Amino acid sequence: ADIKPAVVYDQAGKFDKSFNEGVYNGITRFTKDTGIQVRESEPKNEAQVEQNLRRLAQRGYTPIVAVGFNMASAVSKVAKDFPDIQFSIIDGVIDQPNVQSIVFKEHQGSFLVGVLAAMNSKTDTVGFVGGMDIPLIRKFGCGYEQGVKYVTPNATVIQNMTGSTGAAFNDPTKGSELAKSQFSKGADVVFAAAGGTGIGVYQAAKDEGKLAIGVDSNQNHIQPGTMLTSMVKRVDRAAYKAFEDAQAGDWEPGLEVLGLSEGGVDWALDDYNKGLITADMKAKMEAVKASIVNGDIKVHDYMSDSTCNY
Amino acid sequence: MFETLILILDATLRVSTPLILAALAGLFSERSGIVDIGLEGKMLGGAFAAAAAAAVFGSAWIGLAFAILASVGLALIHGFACITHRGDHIVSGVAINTIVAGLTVTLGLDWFSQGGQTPALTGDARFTSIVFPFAEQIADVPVIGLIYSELLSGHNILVYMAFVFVPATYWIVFKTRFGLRLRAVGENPHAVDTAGISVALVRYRAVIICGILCGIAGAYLSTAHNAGFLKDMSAGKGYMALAALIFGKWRPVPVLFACLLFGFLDAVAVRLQGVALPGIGEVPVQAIEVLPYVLTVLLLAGFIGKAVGPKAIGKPYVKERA
Amino acid sequence: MSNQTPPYAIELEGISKRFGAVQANKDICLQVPKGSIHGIIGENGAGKSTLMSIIYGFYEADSGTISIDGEQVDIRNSQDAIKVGIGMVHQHFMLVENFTVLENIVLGAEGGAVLKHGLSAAREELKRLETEYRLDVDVDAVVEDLPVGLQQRVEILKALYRGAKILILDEPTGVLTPQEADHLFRILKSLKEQGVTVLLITHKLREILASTDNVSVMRQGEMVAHRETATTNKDELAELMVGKKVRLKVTKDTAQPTGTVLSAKDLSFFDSQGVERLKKVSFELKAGEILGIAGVSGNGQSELLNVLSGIAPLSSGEIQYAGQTITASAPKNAAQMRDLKMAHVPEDRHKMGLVTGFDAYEAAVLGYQNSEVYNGKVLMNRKAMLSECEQRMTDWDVRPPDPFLKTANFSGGNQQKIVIAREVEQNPEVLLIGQPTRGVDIGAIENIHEQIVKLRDAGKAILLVSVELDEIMALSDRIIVMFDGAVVGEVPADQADERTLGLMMANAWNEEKGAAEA
Amino acid sequence: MSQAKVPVWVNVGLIPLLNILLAFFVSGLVFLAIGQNPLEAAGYLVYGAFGYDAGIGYTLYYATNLIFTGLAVSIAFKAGLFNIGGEGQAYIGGLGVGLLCLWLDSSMPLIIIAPLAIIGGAVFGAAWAYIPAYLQARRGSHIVITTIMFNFIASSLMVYLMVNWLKEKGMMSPISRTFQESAWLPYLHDVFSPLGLDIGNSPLNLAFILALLGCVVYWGLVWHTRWGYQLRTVGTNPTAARYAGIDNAKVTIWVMLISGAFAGLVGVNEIMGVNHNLLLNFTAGYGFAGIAVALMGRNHPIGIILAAILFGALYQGGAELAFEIPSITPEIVVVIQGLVILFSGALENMFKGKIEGYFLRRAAA
Ligand SMILES: Nc1ncnc2c1ncn2[C@@H]1O[C@H](COP(=O)(O)OP(=O)(O)OP(=O)(O)O)[C@@H](O)[C@H]1O
Ligand SMILES: Nc1ncnc2c1ncn2[C@@H]1O[C@H](COP(=O)(O)OP(=O)(O)OP(=O)(O)O)[C@@H](O)[C@H]1O
Ligand SMILES: [Mg+2]
Ligand SMILES: [Mg+2]
Repeated sequence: ADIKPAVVYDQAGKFDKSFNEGVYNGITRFTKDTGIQVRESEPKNEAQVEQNLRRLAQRGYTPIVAVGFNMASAVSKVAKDFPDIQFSIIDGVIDQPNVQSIVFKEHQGSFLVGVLAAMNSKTDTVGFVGGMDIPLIRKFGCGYEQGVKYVTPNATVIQNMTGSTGAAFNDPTKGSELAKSQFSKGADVVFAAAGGTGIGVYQAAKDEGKLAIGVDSNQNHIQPGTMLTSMVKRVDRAAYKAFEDAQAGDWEPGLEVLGLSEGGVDWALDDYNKGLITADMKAKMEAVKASIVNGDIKVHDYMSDSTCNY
Repeated sequence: MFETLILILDATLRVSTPLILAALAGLFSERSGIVDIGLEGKMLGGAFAAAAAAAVFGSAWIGLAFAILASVGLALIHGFACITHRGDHIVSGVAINTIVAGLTVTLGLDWFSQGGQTPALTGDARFTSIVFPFAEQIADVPVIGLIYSELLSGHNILVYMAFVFVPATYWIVFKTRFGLRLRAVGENPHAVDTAGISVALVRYRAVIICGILCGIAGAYLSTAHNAGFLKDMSAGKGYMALAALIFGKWRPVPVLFACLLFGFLDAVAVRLQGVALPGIGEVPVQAIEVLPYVLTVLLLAGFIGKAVGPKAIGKPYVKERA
Repeated sequence: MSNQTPPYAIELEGISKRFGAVQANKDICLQVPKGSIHGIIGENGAGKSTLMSIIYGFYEADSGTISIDGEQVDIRNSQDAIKVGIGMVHQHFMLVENFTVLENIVLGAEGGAVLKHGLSAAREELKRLETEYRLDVDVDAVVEDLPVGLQQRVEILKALYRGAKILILDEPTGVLTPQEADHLFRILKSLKEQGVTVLLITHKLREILASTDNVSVMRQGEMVAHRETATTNKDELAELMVGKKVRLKVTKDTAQPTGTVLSAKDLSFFDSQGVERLKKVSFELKAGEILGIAGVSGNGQSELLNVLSGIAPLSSGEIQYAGQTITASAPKNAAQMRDLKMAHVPEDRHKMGLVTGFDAYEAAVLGYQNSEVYNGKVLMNRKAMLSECEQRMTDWDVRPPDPFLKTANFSGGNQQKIVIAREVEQNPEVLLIGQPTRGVDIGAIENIHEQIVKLRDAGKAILLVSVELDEIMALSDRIIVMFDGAVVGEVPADQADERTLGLMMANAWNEEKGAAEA
Repeated sequence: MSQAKVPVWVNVGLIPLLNILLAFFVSGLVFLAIGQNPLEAAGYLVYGAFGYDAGIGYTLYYATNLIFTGLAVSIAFKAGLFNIGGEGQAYIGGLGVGLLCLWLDSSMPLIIIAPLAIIGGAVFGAAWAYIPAYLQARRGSHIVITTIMFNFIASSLMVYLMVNWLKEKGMMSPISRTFQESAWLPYLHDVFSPLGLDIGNSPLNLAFILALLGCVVYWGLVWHTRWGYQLRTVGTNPTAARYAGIDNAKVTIWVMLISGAFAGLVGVNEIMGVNHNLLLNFTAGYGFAGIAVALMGRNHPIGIILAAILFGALYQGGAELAFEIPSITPEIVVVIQGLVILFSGALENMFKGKIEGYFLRRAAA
């Protein structure tokens, strides 16, 4: 069927090198595959989020994908006023008959890259650089820590948050300083879950000959040779699927949780990092992945109880 | 312990560099009587121009040249407003900061379609570290080895430039004809005018030097310390540089130390994060983050008390009332 | 104006200059023979400084030409003026206060991009100039530490260092003691002997008569008369300046002082830099008298007024007034002093006495803004303010009598009337009054002096600070002289003469020592 | 003596108008530079801001914030102080509003919460301005620097509080729980609909009326009370103020308290009027924009209202523009704002001299 899809990015904008950009990649692919144009909108403040959602709904766009946890309240308000329009929200949960909530098991993906980090660390010390200090980012950190400890129980995981405002996702300078400080404390692999801040982390790793792990989209290409892998969160796929389902008439409201088994999160292996991954490592990763999928390994979700006790 | 200290100092140098450059920039401007709250914007504009040019031409030096051009251009706008048209210095600075914040992203988006960022820079498009001769060899000599190989060696050229600029600034401001006129024009422009020197010309020159230094600071941000331009990447450094300038009472060497202090706090904060301090426990991220700002306020209030700047600062030079 | 005589040092033709709505100079012509001292007089605002600034290239004239030694020159800025040999000592000194004397002198004539050589060369040259003209001053002293007299020498040296052949002095004696002024005139004479041409602006007719060769008179932007000094006299000059006959004397009866209303004991004041500006000043002020405070400006008179009126805090000592004892630990601020019926006409009406951005009716209540008369419960009582202001404007002949006119747009004399009316009409017990006639023309001076005497005759106490010895001597019943923050002597008015007061103002008995120090 | 005068309309009308036109002209060049048709863009901008009910609502909603911050900047200006801390004061003001709403929403009716929250916002905003004010008045610390620092500190403080204390359990982003409706300031469209008036759905709420009231208070305070008299004296001539027995330090502190209170009221509009929960970054640069509003408004309440509406229109029209032409980002609006500040603030004298000269000459002739 012919659909009029739209997407509303959150305030970080569609080129945040993080999930907004992932969504952007997803819809670009969708447009290429189907020829259907997707209406994009980039509000810059709270009021505009609601305003743009409302305007899109008024003009009959559906489904409307809202990107990011920040949009929850606006989506919930607008969805109430436009019961005939389909809304999909990524990274947020809203219980309404015309809203689809898509969330990810970031802890599982982080666990995976933690395992790989531990296997690559010669010092048994690894680092984690988070962006803004919010539960979502702690969730990454906590999953990562579990993965590391799974391989090397007595390993040290140095965790730092870049800051406490949205700017923390966009401060590569600080990212590079944090990474360098972690290196100086002995870390030799660093996982950055910090949006644009990560660029600085990867750069620092490159400059010091250490390893870094990317996040959200596959960032292996950014510093080939020192990017160990990336923890990919397939928001692109989520957006793509929402539109695809709508086109096929299969779109359904409700909660959609995308974990390892659904292909929602994963680790990235490509030409850029294949030189760093030995066959043993690859095998181990596959095994761990399988164990998580079949439930042999249970990864604790920080957000379930706001602690990292596992 | 010693090694940690060296590493923190090493980081201090890196973090202080843009502050030093910007604060010296401010020193020239403010010594001439022109308040410059637009250091931030000029740095940001410089950072963007540097990264954009470096990305296009593949050369960090060309990037630096463009950074200087852009920043001087902004400085001239400031001069045009404050010197030629006797505008309010702070308002002009705020305007420049606002324009640059929007324009860098707008142009970046139009030119590179990466959400206002420039492409990541690699190779010659970045300033890379300079390793001093024999740094490797003597790295293991106790104390000196570490200082030489870690602290002194291994920075990029702009860092060394910043530190060379401090004595250079001192010499220019206090030992040259231009410096004499610069100081005079910030204290009593009428005296300068009646001595047959054009007040506007001296101030324009000061503002241009300010632009050059801010441009270098900006280039450092995007092509040396980082590898590309990001929205709002100056992140308040211009304001911190201004605070350092006031601490240092508009004198090059004390200003240097103020910048180093801020840099040091930043470097320590990075390392203090998540560390449980004896007796205090783990300090919240926000508390550490806020430290330089609180300290600035405390120092301003207690330590240096009333900072008395150049006497004619911020006052437009009016010869004839219309 | 033919050119048969040897060329003039300066010849001006048709100089006009307008500032916004003010025509400061109008079609001015002037010829100054080489090697002469030429005086220029005129009321405040007549346009003298403007004219000199045009010659010096500080302002550009709207029209007209300037010739130096018979050759027309194009002076667009001070640099050009310096090049053709013009030097100027401005009414308000043009010195960088935190620079040394040497730095100030070489500014603009540094002799090279690097200071070092220029400075040492300048040091040599200055030594020569100092001895040649008896202009000694410590070249390494910081200017703000120097007394005004020496600062002025620095200005003169600055001009000479640049090789000035024509020297313009704009009211040079306003800040000098009579003795210092005498010294200045000796210097000018010796300059003249060296062939230097001097243009001298002053308000003091006495100085004109004593030291100039020719004199020109300006009035309201125009050059109204030229005289050979030898052929004219005080009365003629005064009349030329004002445009009508003037009386130069105050008429008053002898004072009938009664009890002491205010007594000051050992008042000391340290400024924010920690400099002692008042040194143990003591005096008594009686009802029904005018106590004059004489002194060169900058010797503590301003601080004394500030301390008495509560604007500045006492550092030590005590003031007895209206049954209150005011000390450093029990201070009273300006509002409280006003409540005790002490009124104050400040020395500088622009800086202190008025808010030039306010409408006249608002400026007319400054200091009394909290008074019940002008206030309702919440809002100010504009009607009362307006009607009172209108009344006063008629009573005091303020022109124009428009309460809504911005204070800035009144002329200096009318601004002063607004201030004095405000303070006097509060019917104070004590009136502190500083420089009551500074910047006021001769006609208005008369009126203000009458008012002050009237207040005295009504039994009020008046403390008068003025740098004009003539004014002090004409009005005061008793005269105190201040020097360097201290009271150096007291003279009854009838025994005061210019010479004694002048010597006291210069702290003459210490002059030898002081000179040695400098 | 007759005085040639420049007609009032030249100073308050013609010159600001020319400055704005110039700012827009240069903005047009920026549009051209990025390959957009400036006229088309202007069309969207104007339509978005004024073309339909809800658009106007949004414009006025933004204007509400800008009136508050404009008044804040302006009143400090009147006392010769440059309050760059409006951003932080608004932030903390919002915190005050939010805390009161969170505390009282289940136990009190709107009629009680609303005044308390308004006071709360004002008091919190004022408190945040107090420290820089105190330091300026008593220790001589430069208020521009300290208020800038306090913006940074406010933002860290808010994050700390939101993340550690105020965040709703289970919520991903640091936002508090949504208030109950008893703590919602009514939307104007809800107020008007019983009267049969449909003014379109927009976030415009009663805080707008509060802002207008603020302007009246400002006007009365500054020009018609002795307090305002003292404040203006301090602002135009501090020496005269000391002469008049006015305690400069006290006035400095008071005026900054009021300035902070005005800024704090942004919180009423944002937190109580629109978001209905406490969140981060709701100040979104209004504090800085207030500088431009105050300047353009010539530090007069009427001017501030007009300037705030102009800037509100830029925000709203700009959003519309960015929505309709996706290749235009909202950042371009920031550029336009900056240009307006430049031309009508920093370069306000560019034409002034020439134009005034022209009228003076005409009047003199
Ligand atoms: N820079 C200026 N801008 C505007 N108007 C000025 C300026 N300087 C002087 N004026 C005006 O020009 C007129 C002449 O002033 P000028 O200073 O030349 O007078 P003056 O004769 O030197 O007076 P005084 O005896 O007080 O020094 C006055 O009305 C004054 O207000
Ligand atoms: N700073 C100023 N701003 C605006 N107008 C001014 C200013 N100074 C002077 N004027 C105007 O210029 C005119 C001349 O002023 P000036 O002070 O020179 O008067 P004056 O001739 O000296 O009168 P008086 O003898 O009363 O002092 C005044 O009427 C006043 O309106
Ligand atoms: Mg004069
Ligand atoms: Mg006058």
